[in-house]
Amino acid sequence: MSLSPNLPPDKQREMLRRMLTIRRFEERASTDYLAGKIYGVVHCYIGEEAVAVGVCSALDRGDRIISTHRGHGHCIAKGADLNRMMAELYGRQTGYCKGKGGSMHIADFGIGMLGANGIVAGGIAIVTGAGLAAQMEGKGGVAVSFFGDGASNAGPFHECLNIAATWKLPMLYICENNLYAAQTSAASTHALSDVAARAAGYGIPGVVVDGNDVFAVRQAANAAVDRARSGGGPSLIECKTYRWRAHTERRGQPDLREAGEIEAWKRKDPIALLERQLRDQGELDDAGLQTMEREIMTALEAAVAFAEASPFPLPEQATDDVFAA
Amino acid sequence: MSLSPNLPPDKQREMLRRMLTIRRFEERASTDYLAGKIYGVVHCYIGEEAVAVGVCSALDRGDRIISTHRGHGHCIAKGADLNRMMAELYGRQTGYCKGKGGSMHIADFGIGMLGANGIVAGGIAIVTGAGLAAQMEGKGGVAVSFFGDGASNAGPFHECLNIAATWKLPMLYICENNLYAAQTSAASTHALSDVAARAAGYGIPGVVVDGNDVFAVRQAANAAVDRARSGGGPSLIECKTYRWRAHTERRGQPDLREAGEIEAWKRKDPIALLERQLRDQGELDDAGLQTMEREIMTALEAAVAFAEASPFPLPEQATDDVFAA
Amino acid sequence: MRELTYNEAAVEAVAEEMRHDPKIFYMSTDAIGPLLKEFGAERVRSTPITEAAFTGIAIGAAGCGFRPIADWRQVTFCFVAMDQIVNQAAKIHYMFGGQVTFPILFRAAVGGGGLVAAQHSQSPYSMFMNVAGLKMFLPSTPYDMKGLIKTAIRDNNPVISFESSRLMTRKGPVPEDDYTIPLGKADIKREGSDVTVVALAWLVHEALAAAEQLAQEGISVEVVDPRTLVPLDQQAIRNSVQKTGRLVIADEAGPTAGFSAEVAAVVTEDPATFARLKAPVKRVCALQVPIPYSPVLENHVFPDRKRIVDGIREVLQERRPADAA
Amino acid sequence: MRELTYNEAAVEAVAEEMRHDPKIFYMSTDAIGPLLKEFGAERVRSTPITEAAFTGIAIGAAGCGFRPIADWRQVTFCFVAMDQIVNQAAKIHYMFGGQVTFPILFRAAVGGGGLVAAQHSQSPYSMFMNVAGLKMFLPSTPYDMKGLIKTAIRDNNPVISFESSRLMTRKGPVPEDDYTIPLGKADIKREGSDVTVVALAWLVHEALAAAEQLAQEGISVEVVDPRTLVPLDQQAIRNSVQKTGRLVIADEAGPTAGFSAEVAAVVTEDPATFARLKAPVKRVCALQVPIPYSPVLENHVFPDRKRIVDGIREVLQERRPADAA
Ligand SMILES: Cc1ncc(C[n+]2csc(CCOP(=O)(O)OP(=O)(O)O)c2C)c(N)n1
Ligand SMILES: Cc1ncc(C[n+]2csc(CCOP(=O)(O)OP(=O)(O)O)c2C)c(N)n1
Ligand SMILES: [Mg+2]
Ligand SMILES: [Mg+2]
Repeated sequence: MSLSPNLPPDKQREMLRRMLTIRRFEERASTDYLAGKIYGVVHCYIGEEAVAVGVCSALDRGDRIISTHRGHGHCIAKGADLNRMMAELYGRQTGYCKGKGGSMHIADFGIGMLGANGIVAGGIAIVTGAGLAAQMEGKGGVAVSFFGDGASNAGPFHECLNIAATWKLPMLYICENNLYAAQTSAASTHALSDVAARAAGYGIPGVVVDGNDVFAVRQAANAAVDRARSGGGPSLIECKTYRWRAHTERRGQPDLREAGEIEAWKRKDPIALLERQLRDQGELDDAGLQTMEREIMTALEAAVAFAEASPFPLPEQATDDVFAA
Repeated sequence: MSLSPNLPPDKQREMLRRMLTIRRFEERASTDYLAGKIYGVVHCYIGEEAVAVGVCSALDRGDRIISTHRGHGHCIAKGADLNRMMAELYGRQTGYCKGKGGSMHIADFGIGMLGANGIVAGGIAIVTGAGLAAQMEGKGGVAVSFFGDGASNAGPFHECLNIAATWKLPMLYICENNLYAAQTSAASTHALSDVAARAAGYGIPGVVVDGNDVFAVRQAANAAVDRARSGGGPSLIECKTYRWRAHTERRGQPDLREAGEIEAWKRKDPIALLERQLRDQGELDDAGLQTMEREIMTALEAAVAFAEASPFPLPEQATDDVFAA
Repeated sequence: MRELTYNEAAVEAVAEEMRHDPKIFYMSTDAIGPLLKEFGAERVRSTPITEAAFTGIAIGAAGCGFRPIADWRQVTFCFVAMDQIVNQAAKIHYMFGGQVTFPILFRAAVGGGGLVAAQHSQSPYSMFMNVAGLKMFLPSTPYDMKGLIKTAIRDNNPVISFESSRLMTRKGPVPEDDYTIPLGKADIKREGSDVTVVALAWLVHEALAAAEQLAQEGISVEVVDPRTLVPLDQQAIRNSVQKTGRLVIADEAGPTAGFSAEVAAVVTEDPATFARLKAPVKRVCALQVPIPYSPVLENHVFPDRKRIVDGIREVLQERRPADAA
Repeated sequence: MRELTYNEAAVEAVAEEMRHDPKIFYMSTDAIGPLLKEFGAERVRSTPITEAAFTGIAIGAAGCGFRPIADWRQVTFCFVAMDQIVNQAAKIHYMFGGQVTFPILFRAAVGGGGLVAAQHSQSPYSMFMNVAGLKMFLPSTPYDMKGLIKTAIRDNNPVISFESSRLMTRKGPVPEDDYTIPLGKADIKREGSDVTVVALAWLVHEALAAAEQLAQEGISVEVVDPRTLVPLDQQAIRNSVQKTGRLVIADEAGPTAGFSAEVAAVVTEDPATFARLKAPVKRVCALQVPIPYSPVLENHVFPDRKRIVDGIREVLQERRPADAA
């Protein structure tokens, strides 16, 4: 695992807390989904927590990110409110989207989270617009596009990397290469195994990092953020990682991946990795971890309680918000 | 200029003839357009003749190509009939498209010319389908996508290069980098000046050639064709060239390019270059050239006469061909 | 008779046609399990997530003699391919003067009911109806599905199979023998004399339920299922309205410029039908909003048997005044 | 009053708004000369040929507080951006529960008349009307153009300015002072009592010519120009038809699921209007074909004053029979 030079222990523990929060949040979301309290479709990020948390730890509050259909991790990493997230999953009025969006569309513009997006590669151009906005605002902000290995084959990836490189936009393009797009392996859809190799075509840095090593991710993100803030333009960072669960939480959904492969990646658990490092450094002990777990579970229970206590939208509210005033 | 090893003089002269035919055809098309006999919009290829002819000289009749909005050159290089081309420009029943297409949509599937296309980058995926067809047919055919520097920034370029590389399709992607997309310079829209650099992201060969040197183009195309026919997959060839005329023949259309730049490129005239080489090799003399010019002009006059003598479509034919039987 | 689900009927139709015609191959982002198993990865292709590219590839392969099937899955995913659909597939046969045919089957799931929100729930078929050069259908039963898909695969044009998400797992009788249903032929799903309900897909079943309920009050409802959207069986609709004098159109899409508007126009522009129309036309459609996530909201947006009953009562109350002239 | 062309009126409106609001910036594939000159390359951007990307960039920048204008030029070019338009721009405000606004002006030239064939001639506005969440208009005069564009730029939603290719150079009076025209308000371009013609753009002028001609025969034609397509001024249309009892709809688009179908439905589903409708509704539209190149064919496809006159005569002949009940 990468070292974490100059990173205060508090900050390191906060990273662990966020990663654990993502995991516990989604474990609960999955349970509640299967119990019929959450609807539609839920895509879990479990196993990939180090990517969102590592990148977002390098950002300021005013920086902006966009997510994918697999959005809970990015929301939590950027500091979203668990209550309003859970309420959205529960389809309630108090949810981030007033119950209109659900899991695939949670957004919090107040913290610079420009939304999960149900269309593969659908957010890449939008957040590139946030990068252009940051450049025009001239306050040193950056914008971050999270997207999958699957999305990296789609047109917008190419169009936007070229534009960002040409216009020197303060952008980070973070490819979460979890080796699969739904049931289809990246090996069967990518000419090369490294998406990062494509950066060369636009004259921008393209690096591959261990996406389960939160400090490695953070370090790569820090370098890219520095570059972006100082006018150097965009970077492409490919984080090799893996999702532990099936593509979606649908009951009976087959998972065509090999059990051995899944197990091998579980042994590279990004959370266990960070935990171990913090313990080795003497910055975390059993008691500290238990407290953290307890606090997270308390917050999560509170979020569920908030969601359950919140009213459903009124039917007539279906016609609100089609147009802004 | 590149040498032309093992290329019989007849074949070399035939290449010159095709290049000259393209130029004379378009000079006439431009004149007739300004005289109101040809309608809509006409994009001339003059100055870029070596690209279409160099590439097509490396192909067999059964190989397939697709073109852009600037399509006359590719048609003639692949062996299209001047009469039916001119009749199409004249909007006549006897035209390649029965008068339904015009300059931007000339196609001749019989000779493997899958059409000019009015949408920038619109043909790249279609001809990649022809590449897949060739692969499935298993007869060693190849397919060629011609497209501009402007098109190389569009999504389909990326999507198709990756698919072709992954599926090892027998494809040539020929970027005609004439430094401009309409009024906009490639320098202002491309992060790097070489489109060929993007090939590395897909693990395929990407080469830059002098697009005004027909033998250099041919040589690069030959290598790519060999590779494609033997199952090696696609190649990207970037031909640096220049269009002499404005983006379209529209009267009063401004040309924002510097006069000096245009003049410098005219001095690199691909036809003059080839002429000189053939003369130097003793394979062409004044008489031979005059004969060639005369034959071309005769064929062209015949094409115009054919077009003028051909009937316009009947109004009711506007409703034919919406659906095939 | 043996029963199949709506989805199974579609897959069976495809498989039967693939057995007979080696020119048929299938593309989608995740290969369809049973087809992959029977026909292998060459004929049943998992594509990268590039709906634009593989739609174009289908067009090109079709133009070279193949009969591709391109499955977009959710209809919302095909908007990234809209240029290839609207500018290429729909126009290419016409604008090339009918030189070659482009036999392609496109498949797309439409509608709501899954609580998957706006980016995964839409019924935009009228957007495609507006484009000249595309045929399309939307079956309401497994029987119609199989017969229409088989016809579409044998058709020499691009044909879109819109398929109702709500009906995917609904069962119905499907003969084992080879049968086809012609495009452009409506099916009277129930005969009646007081009012015509023209309904699509899931709403055919809701209309039948409404008819059953109203029958108990002595109201006789005719349910017309157009099945094909282009070409639309205008005559069957007009005949029914001429008989009943009253028209309700039930559609899971929003009304604006929708299928329902077209049916209203088809009926009211026809003098013979207009002459017999006793009451205003009534559209029973989804609300004109993006589809929201929360069940309370989604339910409120979509029409159902109750709203059809209300619509029928409304047109039964309205009486045409004596000629105002 | 001073006269401007339709196109000049649009550019003037944009320039005036840009002077007042520094948050407005402009993107198109070739920068608009006069705007570039006045506002510089940072606010008036030449983009790579990436309508999908720069549409998305507009959305993202809008969500971050800017007011972008994205000019697609020909409407056919925007189909490559259709995902960003339909799945993102139209839905994003709603599906995020109205968190922030997305003020964007899109511009697109529509229609035929230029003999530029199917890929450069289309009037697909009804495809966009069908999508909930987009406002749009289509002016018929320079005066309306300027007033509507200014309103649209100040609107907090995505608004599409459809602009008639045929009218670009047509002149008309345009006040120099700052005025706006509200979205959703039709304009009665000529009052009359025997028949209502609802017409769009160029066909407003054709309808006025038809009205003039018929006036000499004592036939009084009312010409209603909706101007805005969404929201549509249904009341103005219904009021006019209630007065005249007869309706012709003139549109340069094909009829199927078109604007004309929507108007027919709006009129015939309204009991008060239906009660006064004396004759079948008549759609005078383009033929339902891709637009052909040859002048003979193109002319035949489009409606004009003569066909409007014929349509008016037709609905004047038809008389509503006494109530058939
Ligand atoms: C344009 C489009 N095509 C297809 C889909 C269906 N789909 C949803 S997620 C997904 C796989 C995405 O893979 P990747 O980008 O690697 O992200 P991951 O799920 O692995 O995080 C697919 C095909 C979609 N949402 N959008
Ligand atoms: C999708 C799309 N956007 C814009 C246009 C308008 N357009 C036609 S040609 C052209 C420039 C194309 O440049 P390039 O690809 O370099 O080809 P060249 O004209 O230089 O041969 C543009 C912008 C179009 N036809 N299609
Ligand atoms: Mg993935
Ligand atoms: Mg160019």
